[in-house]
Amino acid sequence: MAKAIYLDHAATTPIHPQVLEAMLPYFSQKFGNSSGVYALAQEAHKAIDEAREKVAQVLCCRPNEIIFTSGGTESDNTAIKGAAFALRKTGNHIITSSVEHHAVLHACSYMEKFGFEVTYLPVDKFGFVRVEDVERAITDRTVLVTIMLANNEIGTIEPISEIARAVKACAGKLDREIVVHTDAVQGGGTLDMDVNKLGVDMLSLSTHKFYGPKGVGVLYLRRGTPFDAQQVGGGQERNRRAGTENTAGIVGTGVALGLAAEHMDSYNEHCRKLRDRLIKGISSRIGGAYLNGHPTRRLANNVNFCFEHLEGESILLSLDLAGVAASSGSACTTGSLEPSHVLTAIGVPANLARGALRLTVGHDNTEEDIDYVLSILPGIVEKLRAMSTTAQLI
Amino acid sequence: MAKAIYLDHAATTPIHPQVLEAMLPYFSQKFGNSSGVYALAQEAHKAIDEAREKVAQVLCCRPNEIIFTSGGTESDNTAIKGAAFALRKTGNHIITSSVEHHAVLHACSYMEKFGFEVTYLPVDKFGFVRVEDVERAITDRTVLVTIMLANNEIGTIEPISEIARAVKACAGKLDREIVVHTDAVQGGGTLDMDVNKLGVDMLSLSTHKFYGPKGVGVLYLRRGTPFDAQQVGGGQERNRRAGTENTAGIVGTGVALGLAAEHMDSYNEHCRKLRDRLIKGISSRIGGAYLNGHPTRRLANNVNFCFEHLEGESILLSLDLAGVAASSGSACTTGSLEPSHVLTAIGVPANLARGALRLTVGHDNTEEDIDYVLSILPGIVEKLRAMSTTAQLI
Amino acid sequence: MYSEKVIDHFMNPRNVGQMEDADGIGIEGNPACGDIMKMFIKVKDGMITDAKFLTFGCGSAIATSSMATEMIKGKPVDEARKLTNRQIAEALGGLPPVKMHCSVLAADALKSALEDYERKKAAKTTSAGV
Amino acid sequence: MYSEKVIDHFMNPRNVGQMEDADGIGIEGNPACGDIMKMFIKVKDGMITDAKFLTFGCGSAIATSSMATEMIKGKPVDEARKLTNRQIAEALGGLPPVKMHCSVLAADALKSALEDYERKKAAKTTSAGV
Ligand SMILES: Cc1ncc(COP(=O)(O)O)c(C=O)c1O
Ligand SMILES: Cc1ncc(COP(=O)(O)O)c(C=O)c1O
Repeated sequence: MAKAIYLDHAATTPIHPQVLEAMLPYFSQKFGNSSGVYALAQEAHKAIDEAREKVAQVLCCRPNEIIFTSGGTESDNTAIKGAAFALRKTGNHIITSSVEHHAVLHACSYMEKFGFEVTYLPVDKFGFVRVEDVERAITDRTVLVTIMLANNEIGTIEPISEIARAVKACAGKLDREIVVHTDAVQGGGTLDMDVNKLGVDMLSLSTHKFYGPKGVGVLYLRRGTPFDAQQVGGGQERNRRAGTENTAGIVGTGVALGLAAEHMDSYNEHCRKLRDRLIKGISSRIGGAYLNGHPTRRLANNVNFCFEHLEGESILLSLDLAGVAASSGSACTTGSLEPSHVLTAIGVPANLARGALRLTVGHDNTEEDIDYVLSILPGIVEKLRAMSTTAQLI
Repeated sequence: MAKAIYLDHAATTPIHPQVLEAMLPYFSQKFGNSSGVYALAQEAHKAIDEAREKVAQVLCCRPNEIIFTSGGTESDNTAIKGAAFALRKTGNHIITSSVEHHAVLHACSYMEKFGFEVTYLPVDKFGFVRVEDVERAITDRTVLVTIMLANNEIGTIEPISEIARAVKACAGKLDREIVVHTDAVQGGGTLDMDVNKLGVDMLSLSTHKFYGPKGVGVLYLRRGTPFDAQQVGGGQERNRRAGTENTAGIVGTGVALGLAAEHMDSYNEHCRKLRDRLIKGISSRIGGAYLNGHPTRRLANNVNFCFEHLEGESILLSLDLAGVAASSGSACTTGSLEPSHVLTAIGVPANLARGALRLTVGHDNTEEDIDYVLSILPGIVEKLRAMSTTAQLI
Repeated sequence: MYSEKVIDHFMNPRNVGQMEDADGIGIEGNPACGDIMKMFIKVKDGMITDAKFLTFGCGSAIATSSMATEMIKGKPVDEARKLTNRQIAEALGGLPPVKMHCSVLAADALKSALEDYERKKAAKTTSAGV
Repeated sequence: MYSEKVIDHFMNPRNVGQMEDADGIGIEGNPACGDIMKMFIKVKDGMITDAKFLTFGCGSAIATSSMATEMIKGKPVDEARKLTNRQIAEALGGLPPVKMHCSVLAADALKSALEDYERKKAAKTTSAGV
């Protein structure tokens, strides 16, 4: 491969050198199990405490409201099951949106097996959930509202604080407890994460999305929120998530989130420039290319287009062979045969939805990278369209 | 600290240098999300496949029967919930033992909230579960039997293959499906893990117990075993455990388990020598010291004594200040106020149970280490007994 | 994920395009994945003298179309009829399991084209016989 | 986990042992954790001239016993009576939250010893008065 341009930062990111450096001592030297009495264990304990404080600082919450998990998927699953089971006696209704990540959608349908009913709210053509829709969906059986902070496919940033405020107002009127969770995995480190401004009770993060390690994540759990622990065993994480702590991963989470928060503005500025260059370039050079999501109210690093008469994987493969790593949507549905549920939800017709290309920029990308992509993409699209049954014949 | 002798290998182990070396490329270079189409992702995918094959080799099973998890606790929780919920329509009875790790005990009591009944089998004075007890406990509502392979506190090795055979025979007679799970976390890499010889349907491992990283584990799931996925979301691990894979951790698991299997005999031989030296030394030099567990049918690295008139933490603290890291039982109950449920189950009186000391040897320990411990321990015990109310007065 | 041969046939697909004077045309769509393949054949004296394709689909859909057309060119119709999806996949050095359905689609499109040819031939013979 | 002062008082506990001719003895056990502390005091002219302890318990149980005896030695009984568990913990540079109950136990044992002393004194006065 001549070039190597990585444009799939929404799927995962490389570990920042400073993060890895901070993690290294916890593999073979300070390897103690944090539960022990001895010095080696107390070192680990302290490192975990420090990471917890750093994360709490970024989220503007108390350290003991932070639970470390194995990633965004566990955080989402635990939040949804933990709150819904805890409130089971008061209701059985969950509200979510039709553009959530599968970690949320499938966790909600998991709850259906236990008698819960789930409302999957529609979204507008940009992918926005309407606050009125949330309000209207609330019933006297509602226990949980879970709406993502930003969409992983099309980058749409949902109005979470408005939604949370509306939910809390309705809950007040109905005199019931309704927990608000947000899957903030795609906003981790790039959006304001102040849980009080957001007004949420629970929030999920996944460390590998902000230049930290894979296999570790965060669940913010507001004090007093009804919650049944899901992973049970030893008393770790104050009995809310059992299991020997992944010390290195937790340390990495603290450092990575701290770095991201520190450099948030310049990082977003850097990404936004590249994003807009990509969007403008593709729109002007390629016909039959439609931008998915909102032009500006989207993640600073997210570009998502559908190309008429094309199929996503063949674009990805062509790009890969030209040294560019990209995605057709969420990482875990790549290779799946169905059109993206997100694109379907915003009204993209099935055939067009299959021609989706997501380019998500990051730290190491340059304008040259973008220009290179813009120089090869028109040729790729043209070549594939020349072979396409639908372009030629239908 | 002058000395630094680590004798808590049952709690966790340092990462083997070769394991860390194998992991390193997957942090910042080969960091791709394995679900992608492009080369970087396929590298990760391949590395995960290879790790899966290595683990399958050690367990003598098919690669696709291996599920990577976030650790022993998740493996135990997922096994128990996954099988019990899947068989919910056929029954609601779970059999386990009273000496299991809390990850199993609490996962079982979690199921009680869903209408399951749990039988906690007693054990004999060495901690052995009796096969007849298992047989007798089986009813026409039993769906799951979960008994550990080796005990984390006292090292007792349970007769799992006999138990599994007996369960399967009973299940055959009753013409029902009864899943057999074993928590093999403490036997990982040191006991024979051939799942067919063991006869189990599910088996849990935690990588940090065999010189691999924390925050990653294995669940063996025999083909055809009824199982409802617990962590849901993206289609990872063939829809049995969602979430972006911890590539580095999974690679580390493959290498660590492979190394352990390769050197199993010499490692066990090394540990057994040190273990027996410790047992002999303590028994002969310290009065009022009682060995917990069986003298020989125990893990090669496990020593566990109770000392009359002493309290565990004060021994640990004294040892720590002399440079020796040890535990009073399972890592996660250290610091808890209750006497160990395992010691209680084998009939140790409450007061004596509080004076427990677990020493678990490992790779880097030497005879000199053992002799050092044997040289200081009698003095520590004597000094503490001289202060002890119970030794002096009662 | 893909073998070198798949990549080669994806990047440099053989026989792409329409055929104006085709003797047989087959079109197959897989509703499961939305891929659509169209194959054209030219037959002379029971031999397939030319083959072309158009495909809307993933990398392996394109590669299997390309390979299928290559495999039947210059072959007698009777032999072409026996071509299986496995043979196409094997000729490509194998396909990932999730992509085997592409080879099925290619084999089906080819079969349709051959059937179309037979039908047209029968029609011609009949009309000629009248 | 433990402050340096806790470690110091654990490793070099002051005033360990029994006291044959104690003026007051207090024994307290915490059923929650099974720790047992026994404290002995010697009083002369309303001043605590000596104190000793025995403890079955964890590191902080030993350290708090040691510190408590140190803090009351040479103090008037009236002042000793006012010693709180917080003061003991503070004098040790703090205790981990899960270990605060040890300081409670130490304060309680001390209180018992003082009460025992008062009781004995009252008994003596009474019998002397008879
Ligand atoms: C919005 C969103 N939620 C949840 C997840 C799940 O995170 P992970 O795969 O790290 O478990 C992801 C990413 O995969 C995501 O983008
Ligand atoms: C027997 C046993 N089971 C389960 C576990 C849980 O493993 P982990 O803490 O790695 O999740 C442990 C160790 O802590 C153990 O010893």
